Amino acid sequence: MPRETTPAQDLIRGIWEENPVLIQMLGLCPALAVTNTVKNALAMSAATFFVICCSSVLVSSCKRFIPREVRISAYILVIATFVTLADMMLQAYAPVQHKELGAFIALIVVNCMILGRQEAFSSKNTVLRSLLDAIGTGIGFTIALLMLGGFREILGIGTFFDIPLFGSNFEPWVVFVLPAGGFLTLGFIILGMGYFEERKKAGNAA
Amino acid sequence: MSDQTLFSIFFSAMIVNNFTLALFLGLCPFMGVSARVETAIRMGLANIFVLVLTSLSAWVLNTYILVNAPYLRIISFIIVIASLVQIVEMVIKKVSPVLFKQLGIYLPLITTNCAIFGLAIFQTNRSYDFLQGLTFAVGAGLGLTLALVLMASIRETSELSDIPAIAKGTGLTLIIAGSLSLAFMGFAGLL
Amino acid sequence: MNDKSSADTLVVTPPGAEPASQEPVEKNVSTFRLVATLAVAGILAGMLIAMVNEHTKPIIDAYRAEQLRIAVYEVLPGAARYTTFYLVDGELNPTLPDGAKEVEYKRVYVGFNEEGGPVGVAVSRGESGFQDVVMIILGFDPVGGKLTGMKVLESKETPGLGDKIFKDKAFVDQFFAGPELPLVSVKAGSGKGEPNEIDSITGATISSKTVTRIINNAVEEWMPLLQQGIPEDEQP
Amino acid sequence: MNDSSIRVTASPHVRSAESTTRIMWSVVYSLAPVVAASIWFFGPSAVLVLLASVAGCLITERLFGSVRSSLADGSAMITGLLLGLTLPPGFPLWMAFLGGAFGMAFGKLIFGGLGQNVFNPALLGRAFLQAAFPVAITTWPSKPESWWTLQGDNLALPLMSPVVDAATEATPLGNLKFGDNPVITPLTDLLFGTTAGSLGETSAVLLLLGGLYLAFRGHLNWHIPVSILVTVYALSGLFYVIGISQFPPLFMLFSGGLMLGAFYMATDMVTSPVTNKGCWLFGIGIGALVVVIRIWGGLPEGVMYAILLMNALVPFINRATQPRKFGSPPRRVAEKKKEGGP
Repeated sequence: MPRETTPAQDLIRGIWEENPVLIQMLGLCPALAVTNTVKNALAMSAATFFVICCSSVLVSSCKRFIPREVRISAYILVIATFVTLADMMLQAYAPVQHKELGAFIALIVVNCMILGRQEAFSSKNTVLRSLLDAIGTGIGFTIALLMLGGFREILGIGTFFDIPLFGSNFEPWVVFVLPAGGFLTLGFIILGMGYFEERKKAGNAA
Repeated sequence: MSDQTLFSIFFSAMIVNNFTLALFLGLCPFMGVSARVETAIRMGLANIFVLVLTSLSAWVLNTYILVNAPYLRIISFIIVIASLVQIVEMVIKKVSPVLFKQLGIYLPLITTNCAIFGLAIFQTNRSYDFLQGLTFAVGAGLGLTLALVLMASIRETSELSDIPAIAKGTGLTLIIAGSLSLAFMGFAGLL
Repeated sequence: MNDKSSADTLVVTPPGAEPASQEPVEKNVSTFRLVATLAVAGILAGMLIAMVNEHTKPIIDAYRAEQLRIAVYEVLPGAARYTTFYLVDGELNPTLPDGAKEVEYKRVYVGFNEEGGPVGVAVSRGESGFQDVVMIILGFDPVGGKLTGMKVLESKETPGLGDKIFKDKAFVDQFFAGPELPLVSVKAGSGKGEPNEIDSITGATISSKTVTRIINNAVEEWMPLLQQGIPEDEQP
Repeated sequence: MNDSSIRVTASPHVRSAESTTRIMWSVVYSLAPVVAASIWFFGPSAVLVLLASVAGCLITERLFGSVRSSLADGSAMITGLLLGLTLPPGFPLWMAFLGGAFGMAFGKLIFGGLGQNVFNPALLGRAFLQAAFPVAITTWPSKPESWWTLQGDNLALPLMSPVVDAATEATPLGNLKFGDNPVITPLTDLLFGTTAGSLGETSAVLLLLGGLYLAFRGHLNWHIPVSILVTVYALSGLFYVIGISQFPPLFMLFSGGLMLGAFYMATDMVTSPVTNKGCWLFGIGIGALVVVIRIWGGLPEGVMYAILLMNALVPFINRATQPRKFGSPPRRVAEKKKEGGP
């Protein structure tokens, strides 16, 4: 059995190198829709983290019993179950955040990132490695959301985690908490990353 | 039942709260399949079709089956949507092989398109009735198509421009999307 | 997007070496087994969800009821308790007909003071604002024709601008100062001191007008019914 | 030079006296009366706001523009001037600068510079400002007593709010739409610009003159402004006559940024359609959107959004109105053949 990656790589890969949002452009819907404040970004990340870890563990431990023909349906079923659980628990224990995130909690089901990890990794690997992979992907997702949420909240509201940063006279750039600001912020981040890539390439060539 | 008029539901879903540009639903095809106008139009039409079917099924589920178990909503919606897409795929394959060839690759993509699932959830949360749900689905579908086609035609023209290296691909697409979203803000309050 | 994600991933095992498909031909899996697997999975999932639901539902319901209670007391200052009346066949009724579903009936919350006299009526109503539906609960006194309070329950109005309809204390306080109905929305500072004027928020005229419009429409809808007499509370 | 008598050069071989630079500078000249009028009406504030937005555009172009783009062609100058003319006189300078920089960077340079952008950079910059600072950009200060006094909050520190307490006035459109005592501003005020409004949108006469000059020189496609103005007049006239709008058609034509938009923004050669048929579609679309947004929208003015939205449609319009190659069959027939028809 060819083993091309070490467990450590499983964990680290998803955090930056294959960051689900910033590199692979997966799970953009939640990444843009609920990141107008850091708090919302964190709540969304936590719910997604829970779903992806549980799904990966369950899928990798049950892969033996799932016939190939219905595997996608089975994964969706697993994911939907955990999303429902996350939804209910958030509603019960963090009702304010639940109200803020609204329907986008339910929409974790169709986050392609989660289904992608099940199909590409958990269905073929051991429980431990699938868990590591899920944790890595989850952390990568969280980092991306916090970057987006931080940028948008700091400029758009003038606060970070509800703590005012600039004093009362700051003029918030409302656009960044609006949908257009979501696209623009992610665009800025991607452009910034592209800029560093180019510099690195230029540096290597020289 | 919601108090909204059909016109305002339609207009809101299509323009003012455009699924893609304001709610970020259906971003995967928006980023992925929006390089050619023809493809974008077909993808949009396939989406409208599935959206309408989804709206119908979600209404049936909500009205007759999930009344006593609303907590099974997410799981039943996603199962119904997944099977629906599968059935549509099979039916189209049988009935019109030409259409199947044209739509073929897009249909499976639709299952994980957040717009479809989002429609079912929003329709439920806003307690739309049968007709309101249908209007919502058509409006949302046309809105998706509009966003896809605009994006595709802009990307097609930009193909020949000297885009700076750092902006090639996703960077430019996101900035265009942001600009479109800014422009669509002009419709705010038009309800 | 699917194909992209799988293509990006390192292939760890070739498909043939998977434990699940050690049989040479996968087509041997019977339809029965496919259906059975999904059915078992579905039943297990359903049971798990139902169990957690049993646990969380009371918490969620209690929270919702508490939120509603707080909102009703907030918009009906002076109320010691309130009773929910449902609109059944054009009449207000504290109970629903047998087998009727609660969500299908419009309702008002009538507030009573310590002595059992009616203080006012609270109703909730949603209409489209600048972005999406704005949901409001408002309290008013049908006899005096005055508003007693207003609270925004749901709104997606522009952050930093339209959301002042519930964040700007000066704007909200106007609704608790007992303005006369129907309300008129005027530009801040240009009012003539009439008792039914509400100063709108600078830069968020539409959102401000939405609030007054919703209140006026709600009052208009319920007033005729309530002027025939506010229902008395049977319980002490 | 080598001694060969035949020179090999790349096309084009026939050069007209027209060049981008020439056209651009004549646009700048045609704006001179409008700029002068805005300074006449609004005093030093107008100068400062215009300078700030021009500086935003020029500096961004210089810093991030590719080698080929240069400041000398005047296009960055025009973007800056046009953006400045759409801003209120009391606008904080740091915001005007930011708008110029945003419009230049993300409306133009990211598409590869001059000639390749999709959205009008000045308007994109303004749309960004409108979304970012909705209150500041709709605050129209009342005229100060002395011409020399600054209007409003030009000098607000970067990132800081302007003080909105200054006395304000509504624009004719805003007043008619949201005012407590809506009045239809008399036509003479609109024509000569004695109303509140953005720097460049108050005097309809001067804008018309500048536009006519450009059209006469052949630097703008007259199809576009004509189709916009005709559509606005006809549509708003219709709605006014059947009584569902309170805006008289002539008021619609001469108020707000319609003249500025129709002559200077919509006609931007890069972001308007190629064919005349396309231009008519484009103009009619802008006109219709202006009327719809002004009458039913959440904002008093819709010219900027109308043009941006139609900008987004231009690639599609160009596709749809592509003239067919001489001698080729009409498109329907061609498509049928492609699908393997008889």
